[in-house]
Amino acid sequence: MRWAATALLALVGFAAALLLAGCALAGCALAGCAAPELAPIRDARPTQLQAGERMLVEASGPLFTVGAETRVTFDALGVTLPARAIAADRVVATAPSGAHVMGPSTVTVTQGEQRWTSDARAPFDVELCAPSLHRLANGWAARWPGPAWLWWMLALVAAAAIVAAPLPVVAGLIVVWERKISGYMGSRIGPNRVGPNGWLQWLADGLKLLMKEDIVPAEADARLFRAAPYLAFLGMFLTFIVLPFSRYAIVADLDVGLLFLLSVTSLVVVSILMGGWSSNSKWSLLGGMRSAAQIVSYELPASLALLTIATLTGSLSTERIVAAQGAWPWQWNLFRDPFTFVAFFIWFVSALAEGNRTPFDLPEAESELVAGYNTEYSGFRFSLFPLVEWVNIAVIGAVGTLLFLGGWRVPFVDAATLEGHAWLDAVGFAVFVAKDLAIVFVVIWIRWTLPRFRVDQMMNLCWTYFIPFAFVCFVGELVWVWLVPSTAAKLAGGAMFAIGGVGLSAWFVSRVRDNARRYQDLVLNDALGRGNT
Amino acid sequence: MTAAADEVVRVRADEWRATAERLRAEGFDFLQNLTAVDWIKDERIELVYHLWSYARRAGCVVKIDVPRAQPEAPSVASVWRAADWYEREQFDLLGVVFAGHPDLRRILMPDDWPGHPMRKDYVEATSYRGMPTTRANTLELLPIWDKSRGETKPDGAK
Amino acid sequence: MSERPGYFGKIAVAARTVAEGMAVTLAQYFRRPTTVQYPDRTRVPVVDSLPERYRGFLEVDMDVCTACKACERDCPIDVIAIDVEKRGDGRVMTRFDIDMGKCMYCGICVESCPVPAQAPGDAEPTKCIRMTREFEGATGEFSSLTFRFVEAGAPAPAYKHQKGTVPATPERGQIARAVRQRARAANPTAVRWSRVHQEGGALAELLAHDAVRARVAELAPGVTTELGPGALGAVIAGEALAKTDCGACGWPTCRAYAEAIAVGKERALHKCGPGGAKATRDVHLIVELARGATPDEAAMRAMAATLRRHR
Amino acid sequence: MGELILANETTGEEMVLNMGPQHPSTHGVIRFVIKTDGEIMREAVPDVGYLHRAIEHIAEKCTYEGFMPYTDRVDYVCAMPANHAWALAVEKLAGLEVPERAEYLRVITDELNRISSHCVALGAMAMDIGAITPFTYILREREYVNELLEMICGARLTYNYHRIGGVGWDMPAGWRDKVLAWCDHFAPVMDEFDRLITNNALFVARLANLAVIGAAEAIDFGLVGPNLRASGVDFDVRRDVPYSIYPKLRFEVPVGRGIVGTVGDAWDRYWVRAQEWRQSVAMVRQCLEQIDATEPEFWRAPKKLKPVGDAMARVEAARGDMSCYVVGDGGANAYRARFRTGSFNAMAIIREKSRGLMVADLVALIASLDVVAPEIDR
Repeated sequence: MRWAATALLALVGFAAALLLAGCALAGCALAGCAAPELAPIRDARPTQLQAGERMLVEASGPLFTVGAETRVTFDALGVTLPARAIAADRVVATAPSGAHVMGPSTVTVTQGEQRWTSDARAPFDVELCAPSLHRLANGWAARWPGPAWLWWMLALVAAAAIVAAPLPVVAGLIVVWERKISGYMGSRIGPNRVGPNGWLQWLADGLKLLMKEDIVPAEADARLFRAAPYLAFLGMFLTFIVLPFSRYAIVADLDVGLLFLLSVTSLVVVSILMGGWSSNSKWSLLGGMRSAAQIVSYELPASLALLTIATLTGSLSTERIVAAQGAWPWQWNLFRDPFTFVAFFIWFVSALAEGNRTPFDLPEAESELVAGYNTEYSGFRFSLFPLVEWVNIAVIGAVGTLLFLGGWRVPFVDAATLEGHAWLDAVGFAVFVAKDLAIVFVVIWIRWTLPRFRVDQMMNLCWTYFIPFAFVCFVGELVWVWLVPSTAAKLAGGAMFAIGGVGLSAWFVSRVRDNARRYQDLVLNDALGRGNT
Repeated sequence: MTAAADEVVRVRADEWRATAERLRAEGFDFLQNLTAVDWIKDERIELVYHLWSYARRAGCVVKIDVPRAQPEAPSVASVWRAADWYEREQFDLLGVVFAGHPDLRRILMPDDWPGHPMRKDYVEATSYRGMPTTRANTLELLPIWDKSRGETKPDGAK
Repeated sequence: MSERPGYFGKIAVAARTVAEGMAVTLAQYFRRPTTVQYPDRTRVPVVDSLPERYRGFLEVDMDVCTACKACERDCPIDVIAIDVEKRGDGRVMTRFDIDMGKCMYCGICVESCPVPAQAPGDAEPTKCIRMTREFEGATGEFSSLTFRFVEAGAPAPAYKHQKGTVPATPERGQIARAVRQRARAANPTAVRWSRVHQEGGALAELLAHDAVRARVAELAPGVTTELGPGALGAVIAGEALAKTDCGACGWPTCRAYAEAIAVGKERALHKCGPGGAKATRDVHLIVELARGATPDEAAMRAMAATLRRHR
Repeated sequence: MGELILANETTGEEMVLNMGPQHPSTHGVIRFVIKTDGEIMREAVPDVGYLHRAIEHIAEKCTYEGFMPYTDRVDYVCAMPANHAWALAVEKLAGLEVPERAEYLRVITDELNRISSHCVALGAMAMDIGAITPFTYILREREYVNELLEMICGARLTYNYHRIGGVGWDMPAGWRDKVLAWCDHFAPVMDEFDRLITNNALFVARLANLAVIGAAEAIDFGLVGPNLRASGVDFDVRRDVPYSIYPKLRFEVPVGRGIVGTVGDAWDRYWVRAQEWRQSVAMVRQCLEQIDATEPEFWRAPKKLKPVGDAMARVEAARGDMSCYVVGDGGANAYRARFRTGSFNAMAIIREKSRGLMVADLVALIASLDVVAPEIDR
């Protein structure tokens, strides 16, 4: 009973922490909402101006009259630039000669005798993150003393906390789900004792690993050894910034979303290599080397597949990619045209390779390298590596959903109705999570079916099969977007959905039913009762 | 029930290598088994080679006697590759030295194990490198514990 | 598949076989799992679900045992020990032990037993010594796996078996369960263990301060710092050890062990098996007193050492 | 092995890896000293003897009947043929006759045990290549076989069922129908296993053309059983050196054909076993049909066994020709007993075949040869 008591205590503690964080943030958000109305000039970018460059000044409302003669002056520097109002709330100023450097000064726009200035305490030299967070930080900066950047930092940390808090829980739930799926696929049951039907097993494992001794091998390179897991966690955590879970639930809609995504996942490679090398064991070294070769070489086909989608949508921002897709399956990128259909499979398999998932789990191949790079780890430091791996599966699901399966788009709901009814956003979030979990199920399902590649076969597959096909898809996509008119594209989308989607899955369901029909269950000694009696 | 008793060939130790090559040429390409039997009473170790020919589906048994004090026989590892490990095992267990063997080392026992275990006059050491190789037999210890616990009978039963 | 697939052929084969494999695993996903949730969620206790010929723990029905020692003779690894004595006109078994920890459950003893027996609820007749369906015997101490079918004080008379009759015996498993319970309770270490945890147990009583002080008072006059190793050895052997010369400590006799302690060759002072906690405590007391420690100091150190060794 | 490592002292690029004796995929307590250059192995030197229990030495201490339980421990994955070998050898030595019904029961239990041994072999091979689910499927099927054998002789692994002169027990009531029901159940499972793993492209890619062993080389190294037949040698002790009632049964002997790679590669060794257990199921069915015609006597126990002379009996176990050479000098104990097992020679060839392979291939090679530690060290 002692053990169950500690688990209960930990659960209550965790829930309380979450609740506390939630209340604190809700309090701040409420305080933030009552911020004073915004300064007329909202934003002026870019901040450093060279000769001939143009600067965009945005107002917080439709203030300017197009065509009127306008001038933009930097009050602190005393410089005035001729400008042109291109829209009711936008003015473009051009720097005639010499390099103008804009420091932290306010900007005033004068048209005729009207003058509008920007708010001194709201530095807008960087487009921070989602507008709601942006306004929240502004509100704090306006109401309380202290430099504006401090409140920006606080807002960022709060956003990070919101995103990081559920990560261990998400990873834990996926671990338990995987163990249950692998159970039923291996004619076993999987965890069913801790918590309701086994769903609290992750908490028990987490606690156990917390209590286990954290050993650093004697001749290990101690600093690298200790730093490796945290680097991997950082790499995995950063990817959550650009993932659009729903219309509003996105931390920062970076214009270079996909690029950021790809570059951040390579941090995991560095950490695995550090872990493998610093454990000072030959087996770990082999594991580390294998994973470096694997992830680096599969980065290429993965990024090419992403580029195919980027060319289709015309932008790298995850927000726009989701916006460009419709809600119905035939409007998804997956069935948009044959090239994206192939690109999906290339991306999916490369993502498996980058996540060290079977059939590419060479770095921690049980039968050869015992546990590969994380053989020497134990205790809490060890628990970070599996946590990163299972969060990575969730990220694979999320990226797959937003790129190929139409992200959070809900049928019958377009952008306008979404503005009006905010609760529809939650439905979008649910749709996103459902598609994400579908991909996660496939990832887990593959692990419990396929054997493992050998190192040279894995490399050969990448360089002779995946990269050529990825290039073909990329170039094909360029030609497709350039040549095929939009009506024909829609028809192709429908056809692709019919053949690829419905046709393939119908064949597959018939194979599954055939397997189920042939197997005759046998019971020799049913006195004990099988399965979940 | 089984095939006709295979014909037994007795060979002297020094001419064994030539006989082996002749038998190999005749078609006995499979060295099925090599056993060394320690006849301690008449001071000899008998090497029994079982050969088999896949082509003729027939077997042949070769028996060689070597003196027990200093057992020495020519190695046939060059004729049949299977003999390599067989001879190492018989060397390990009965101390039969096979001249010309590529790598005559112990195969089953640890390298520095004293004596050859399958010899009839082998006495097992009670410990190896300080580790006891025998375990107290509970059946013998129990009477002693009964006597010594005589006075503190369990649950007070005097 | 006889011809080798080309570049695109390989892709097609790979896709098809991977899909086939995944179809199999998904089909299995919806079937009933075969796990039996032993030990707590089974419909019937596992022992009842085992087939009749299951070879679990041995049991001997002492009422029909003719003390012919056939089983002891035929057992390949001699795990059966029977002591027979003559009592008046008949023969009596004072000891019938089977070391189930060493037994390999081969059933040769059952085949060699001459006395047939019919247990209720069994389709096939069995013997006086037979295997039951009991198998749960996990214990902390190896010696508690020795089943003792003859009680300490009640020797069993040998049964006279008339040829051709099949005596009745109780249901298979009852005797085994009872004997296993007794074995767990009565084995030396279980006694030590239960003692330490029971109020007023022997070990606890041994280590109670006043008992130690009384013992120190007994030993103190005989033990002085001027004692030579020989004399000290004699005191240790005489006062502390169990004097059984059983060799459990690795020394041939108690005197040799005591001499070795006195001379300092033997560092470990707790190796007297039969003596147990009492011997360890007394040896420590004598050695500490011989080194000139005050009675209280010697008592404390001896208690600490004994507690550490016999926890 | 100490001086061996010193001899392999690394100079520059190569490193010495110590795989075993406690390693997930060495199928028991075996150790390999691997000299590798990164992934490619120069050589993998096996070091055996960790599981040596001196079974042949014990045979000299036990009576002929008392030694039978020890033969289970020679190869605990496939114990019945070992019982059979010892029973046959002593019967041949002492010239005993065995009732026909006992021979049928022996063959039925041998073939059932061969199927459960192949279950372990094929399942472990799939798991060493990385597919974990086939192993759990096949262990579920093996559980049925264990239950059947438990009903007839009371034990699941170390059966001690055969006796000198017959078998320990006759079939319990209703056992025959349960075995037939199991045979009907097992047929589709074998096909499902082929669909799941045998023809899987990754599995084939990992095993095709891996460690190809030619026919002459296999014979020279003394390989037997499935390893030998995979190299194209059409030899099976049950058919070519007939014993027991195998002449009365109709069965084919699968021989490697190099379907996906060349003849004698690792996939062929897998494929031969995957065909062999189909033949075993067919044989069990034939035996169960023919056994009713025999009279109910199943054991003619010899009175006092004090044979003189020597005898060799060959039995086709799951890992090939397990033969037992026993010498009797008139005493109640065997004067000398020698068990020749398949894994011993299979392990000898690994050093030769491992040159130039990758570490992952060594694991696949060991699994394909179906080497089991107790058989090597005895």
